[in-house]
Amino acid sequence: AAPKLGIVYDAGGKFDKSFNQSAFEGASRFKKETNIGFIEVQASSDTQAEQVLRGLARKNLDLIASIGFAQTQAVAKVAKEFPKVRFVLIDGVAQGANVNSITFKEEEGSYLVGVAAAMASKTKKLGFIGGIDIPLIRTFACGYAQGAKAVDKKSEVFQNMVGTTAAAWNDPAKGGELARSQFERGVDVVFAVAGGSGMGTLQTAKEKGKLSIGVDSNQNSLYPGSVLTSMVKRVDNAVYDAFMQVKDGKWQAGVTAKGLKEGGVDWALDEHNRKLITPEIEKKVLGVRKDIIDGKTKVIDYRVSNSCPV
Amino acid sequence: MNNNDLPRWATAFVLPVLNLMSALLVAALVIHLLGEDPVDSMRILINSAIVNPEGLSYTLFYASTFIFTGLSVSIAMQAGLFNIGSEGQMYFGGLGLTLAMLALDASLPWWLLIPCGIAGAALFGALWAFLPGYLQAKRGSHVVVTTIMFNFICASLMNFIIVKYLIPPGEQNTASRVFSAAAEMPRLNTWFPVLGDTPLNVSFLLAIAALAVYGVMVWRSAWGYKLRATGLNKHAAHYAGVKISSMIIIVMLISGALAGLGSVNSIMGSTHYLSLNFVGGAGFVGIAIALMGRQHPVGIFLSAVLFGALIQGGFDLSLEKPNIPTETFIFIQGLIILFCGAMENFYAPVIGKLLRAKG
Amino acid sequence: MNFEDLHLGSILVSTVRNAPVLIFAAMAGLFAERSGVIDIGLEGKILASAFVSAAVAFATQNPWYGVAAGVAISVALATLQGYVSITQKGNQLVGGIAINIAMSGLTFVVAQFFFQQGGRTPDLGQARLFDVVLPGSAAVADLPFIGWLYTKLIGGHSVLVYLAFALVPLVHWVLYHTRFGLRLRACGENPHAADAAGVSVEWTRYKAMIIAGVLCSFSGAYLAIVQSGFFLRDMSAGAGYLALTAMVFGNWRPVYTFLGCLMFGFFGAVQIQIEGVDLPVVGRLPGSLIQMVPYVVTVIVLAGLMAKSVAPKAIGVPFVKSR
Amino acid sequence: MHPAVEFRGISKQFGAVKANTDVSFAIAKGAIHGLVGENGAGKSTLMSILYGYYRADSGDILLDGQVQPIHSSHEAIRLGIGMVHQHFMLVENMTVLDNVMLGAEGGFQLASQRAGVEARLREICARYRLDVDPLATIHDLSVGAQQRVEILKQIYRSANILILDEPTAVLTAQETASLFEILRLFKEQGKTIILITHKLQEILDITDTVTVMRGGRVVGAVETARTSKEELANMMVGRPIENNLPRAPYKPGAPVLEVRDLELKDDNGVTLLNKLNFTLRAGEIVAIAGVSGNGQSELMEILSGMRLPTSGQADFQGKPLPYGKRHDPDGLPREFRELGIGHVPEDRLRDGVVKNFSVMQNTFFGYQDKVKNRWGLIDFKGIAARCAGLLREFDVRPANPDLRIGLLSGGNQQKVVIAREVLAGPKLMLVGQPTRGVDIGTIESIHTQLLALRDKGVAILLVSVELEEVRALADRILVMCGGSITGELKIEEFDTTRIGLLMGGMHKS
Ligand SMILES: Nc1ncnc2c1ncn2[C@@H]1O[C@H](COP(=O)(O)OP(=O)(O)OP(=O)(O)O)[C@@H](O)[C@H]1O
Ligand SMILES: Nc1ncnc2c1ncn2[C@@H]1O[C@H](COP(=O)(O)OP(=O)(O)OP(=O)(O)O)[C@@H](O)[C@H]1O
Ligand SMILES: [Mg+2]
Ligand SMILES: [Mg+2]
Repeated sequence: AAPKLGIVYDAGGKFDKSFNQSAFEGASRFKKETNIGFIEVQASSDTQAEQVLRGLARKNLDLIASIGFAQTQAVAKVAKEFPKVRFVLIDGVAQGANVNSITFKEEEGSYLVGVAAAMASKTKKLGFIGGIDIPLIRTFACGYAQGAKAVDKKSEVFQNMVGTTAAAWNDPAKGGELARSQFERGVDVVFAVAGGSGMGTLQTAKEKGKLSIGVDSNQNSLYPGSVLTSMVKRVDNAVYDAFMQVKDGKWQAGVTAKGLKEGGVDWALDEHNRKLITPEIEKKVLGVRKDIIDGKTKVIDYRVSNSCPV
Repeated sequence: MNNNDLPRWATAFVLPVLNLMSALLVAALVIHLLGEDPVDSMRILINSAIVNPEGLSYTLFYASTFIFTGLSVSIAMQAGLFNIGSEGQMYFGGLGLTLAMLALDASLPWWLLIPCGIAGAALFGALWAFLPGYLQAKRGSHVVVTTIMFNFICASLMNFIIVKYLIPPGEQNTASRVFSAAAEMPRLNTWFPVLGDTPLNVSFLLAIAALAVYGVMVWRSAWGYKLRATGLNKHAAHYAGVKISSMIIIVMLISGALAGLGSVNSIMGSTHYLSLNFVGGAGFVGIAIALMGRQHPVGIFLSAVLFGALIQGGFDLSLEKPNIPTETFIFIQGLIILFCGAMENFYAPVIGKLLRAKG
Repeated sequence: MNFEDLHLGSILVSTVRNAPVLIFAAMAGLFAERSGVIDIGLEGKILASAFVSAAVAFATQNPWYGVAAGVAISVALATLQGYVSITQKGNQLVGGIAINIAMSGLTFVVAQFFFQQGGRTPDLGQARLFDVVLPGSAAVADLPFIGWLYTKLIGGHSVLVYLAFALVPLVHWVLYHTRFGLRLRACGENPHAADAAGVSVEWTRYKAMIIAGVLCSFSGAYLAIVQSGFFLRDMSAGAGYLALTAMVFGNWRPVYTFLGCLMFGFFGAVQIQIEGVDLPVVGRLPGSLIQMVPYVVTVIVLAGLMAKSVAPKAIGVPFVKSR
Repeated sequence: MHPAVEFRGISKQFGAVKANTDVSFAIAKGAIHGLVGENGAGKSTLMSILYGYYRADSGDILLDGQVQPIHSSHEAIRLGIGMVHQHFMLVENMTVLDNVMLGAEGGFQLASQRAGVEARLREICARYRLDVDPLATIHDLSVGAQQRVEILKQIYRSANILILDEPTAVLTAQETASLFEILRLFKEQGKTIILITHKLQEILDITDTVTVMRGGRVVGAVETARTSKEELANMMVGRPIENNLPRAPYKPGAPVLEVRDLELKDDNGVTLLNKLNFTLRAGEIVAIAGVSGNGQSELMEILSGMRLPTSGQADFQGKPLPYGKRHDPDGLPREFRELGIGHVPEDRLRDGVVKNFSVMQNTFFGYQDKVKNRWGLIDFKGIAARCAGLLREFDVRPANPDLRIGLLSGGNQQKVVIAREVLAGPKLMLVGQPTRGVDIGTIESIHTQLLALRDKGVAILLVSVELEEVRALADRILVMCGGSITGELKIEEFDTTRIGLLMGGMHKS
């Protein structure tokens, strides 16, 4: 029989222009290919996450995908109560024999786009715009800066955060304003990791004739000719794979960290940014990519010691 | 037209029910336009928020927090102060509670630990309200402005504290560690298993007690009398010997403490850890609840339950009816506030006419 | 030393660019509140007009239709608020808050219904309002200071920015030097006196609400079709409340209110600039703490410098003919 | 010739209260017409109907023989009706000029008109000898001046029918006299004037005809020349009014209050009270006479603890009042009250009561900490029992303890305040303007209460601008002018002219 599947988004909701949306896309791809549907819910608070996980678990679902680190504790708790139900947790690590925790090596993907940015930049001044100042966002920033400095030690990275409340993910005006301010300080490539606010950043870059870098999904097509590349984080693949594995009976619990090697993160090169990526840049980025995959280049994860080397 | 002309039963029951119906009617229209069956939707909504014991239990769980934030806004309003800062005060109260837990949860038994958490929440909530209160009393700085500012400041500060100090090493989640089991507020389902596996806990009883204390203090005590006099006529209050500036500071401290207590339900009663943005707008909902409930204990209780029911029912409904996004219920909340809170007398002329025609 | 290095230039330009959202909304609030109606519903009106402006601009591919539609929805909401506060004599705070909450939900639901992009409207592309290039910009662009002043600070903004700045003297004039303004202020201070002088309090307040609706809509339009180029759920991000703060801060007077708006804009820009910079004495402040700069400054200014703010006396009280 | 105004069968009901019942009478053109009656008789209601503020349930108003449906003040103004309300209808934070222009602006643009209007106002002021600065802000003006602004407004609008609702309640004798001068000027110009007042002497002084109302009905209409105070009083109250109330012989006891070098300066350093010295003994009423705004209010505020003096001291029963080293008077009134100082404030609506509290809740206002039961809560049972007696004893009408006090007439609100302060058993009683706006029947009962208090040995300090009242109550009189005491008289020496001179600041002892 077809497996019963569920997906629980966190407070950002499935249209957050970020990992929730990516998860939704992965699940949708699965549905399209297999014709197997899934239940989807948004949990707006941590309490609700527990409530909805338990509610779904009671329906004896085969797999519940929990999106976002905010559900970590809820997954850990409910997974213990329902050992027969399988859980996949995105972006967080929860213990349990029936839990597969998937994290991403955001630093690796960010490193790549940092390399690309530093090479594309004429001023060697790069911008980074994050949503809220939290370790996850810092990880992006840190990887990005490492990549940039690897290309040119003197390159500078300007960092700004949009805000400190949930509104920070939905404030494109501020996202755009931060970009403008960075441009005025000489920045010519900006990496936006700020959900909906990042849309304002990309838009402003386009308007000001500067380069931007998208995040999570491939945002190259939003402003072709202006989006240098995107740091894709394949939450969609993670969800898709998990659903597929359950369908095929190959699902396994555990903790997976998906980096470049595992196809969890990557940079995006397609027809929309083909013209921006010179052969030089492409060669360099691909080289670095290979080095990271081979373990020759180590990218430091901000979260390990809560500090960034550069 | 004045609703004083209507008998009490009409203003207390008929009008609110008509207003609620109107709001739901508009809501039904929107649900219909979204392509779902309004009648069926309402049935699901009511069933999962009120009828089903587990749903009701969740409704009351959400209501418990709202009662505290509603009380927080209400008590300040009694003194003529519009405290928009309950959001930040509850957030900061959560910090107080968490610090107490992190320090003590390994060493104290539950019956000492829980009071410590409650005290920490109240203390920090009050602390966060102190400065706006002080500035209003001594410097005349408008409390509306300062409390809005303090909400923003609190968000930044908490962001900083949580990220920098409270996240356990190696964790992704922007939250403190989980407290020990001793720090869990006893759940009501231990005594009433019918409530199911829900977080409804002793905080609900505390909320009810707070409502009662609030009612007695405001309307029966000399302090409440002075409080209301201050809110209604500052000149007269001064004449009557009220120390206006200490009254303002004290009432803001109480208001902040009440808001802080809202975090007890959310944290000790449910998640058992402090996370970023855990307040999630409960402080702002408190404003709506205080206004809709007319700063009256019964009114606050009913409004809080109504909002709790909307969250719980709406959540279940969006699960069953995928075409209805959760945001629809935010819209419906707005409608209910509009009809029941602001246009309370909309039907008074009609009812008045009907009554007169009859008798 | 190069002027641009100071970053002050960048801060000033950013201030000018950010202030209009607040200025429009604060001036809207000023009209409503000087007439005696508390307008805590600015946020909802901004959001609604931002959505409608963006949606209509996209559908018609003409930003001006978008602006017009934004005006229409905002005026409709203001009228509803007026009906609740003036005719129904309901609680004005409740009415405003209801509108804020309802619009936060409704704009998402409708945007999602029509565009299926998660509560976002499609990108406006060419249907945005673009920046005005002042005549002669090219000629002076390279001059030191003057070039910056003319092309960046004064020039190079959207029409709505100029409208916002022009609005301040206009509002001042209307409020203090016209018949309507006199009546408006009288209704906000002592509606009984206005009524006894033969002024229709209700009608004056309705007019004030309608003007508030119009002005507020520009705030939303500016957000959506100038600054962002699309609508996004909850994109007003508290601008309505900040505008209200600026107004209280400015003692319900147009010029001071305007200064309050500039102050928010200015310290917002300062905050952007000092993020990640090593400051004297304190060193490098963490980003999350820097976010509080504008708010801390406001509290300090309010507590330290300002005299007591005096609200219009009759504010929030429905006009009922009896004592 | 048609009468200027004619009421035909006007009735108006508020809820269950019949404010006006079948009121009919006419007022001739060019006449000054008096309208008298007890508090709550329906005078203001009737005038509000004429001015379009309320609409009558039935009946017609005829102006110049024409039935005129007056739906709004706007329309009344258009028909040439002007009204000076009992409570001033002025916007406090605006200038006189703007207040006059409000509703009578010449066009959309004001800036260009202001100069012209200002010139006209100056001209009017000169002609009618009104002392008003058009550019002054209202809240800086004394009550008398605000009253003149109201008059100015009506002259500017050239009202033909002028309604004055208790205009003299807050005026001094001189101010009243000059108001009457203006009214006579109006009359000469053929304007019709309706004057409501509780002071029967004024009716006799200035009106041509009088209508008396009681319980919403017209109970009498007479020509002024053919009537007397006694007859009018009798018609109003339904019984004769006693003018000379009985009092025990003057036997002052020990000093209760000794004021020494009391001084008050405002924030700008302007002297408001100038080294006051006086003594008040048990069992005497000392009245402070003077034009309002000469420091009486400030003195009362200081003695009741609502305000701190700049220097000097006041001894109460031999001990200095605790002004101490305070920075603000927060909470001080309570300490004073506990010492035994009662205070009937001048502005009862601002200070004396909370309008939204019930009558009963206002009966212990200021004494809230003394009415606790053993649980520490307010003892509502005991209060209710006490309240019923109080309402009866002080004849508060309606004697409904649960009514919002704001709904009571001013006179009845005043009775509640006086009852509250009297029953607290003070040793010193500060009384400010106790009968402002109160009808003659009520005045009689308030005066009786105050005298009884004196006879019980309480020291009473009375501030009143009514010389009649001063004469009726005082044992000794202090006259204040410009913050100084300009003279002292015994009651036997009472002499209106001399007091008038002292009030004007002429030292002549
Ligand atoms: N707005 C109102 N609502 C309800 N009842 C009212 C209202 N105004 C007046 N009344 C009633 O009408 C009666 C007449 O009141 P009105 O103000 O006309 O008296 P008045 O003769 O002017 O008294 P006073 O001498 O105190 O000014 C009052 O007894 C009162 O009960
Ligand atoms: N809103 C109201 N509802 C009911 N009765 C009212 C209302 N307003 C006034 N009244 C009544 O009108 C009468 C006169 O009221 P008014 O305010 O004119 O008092 P007043 O005696 O003239 O007091 P003062 O002149 O000192 O203000 C009172 O009997 C009072 O009960
Ligand atoms: Mg009257
Ligand atoms: Mg009166």
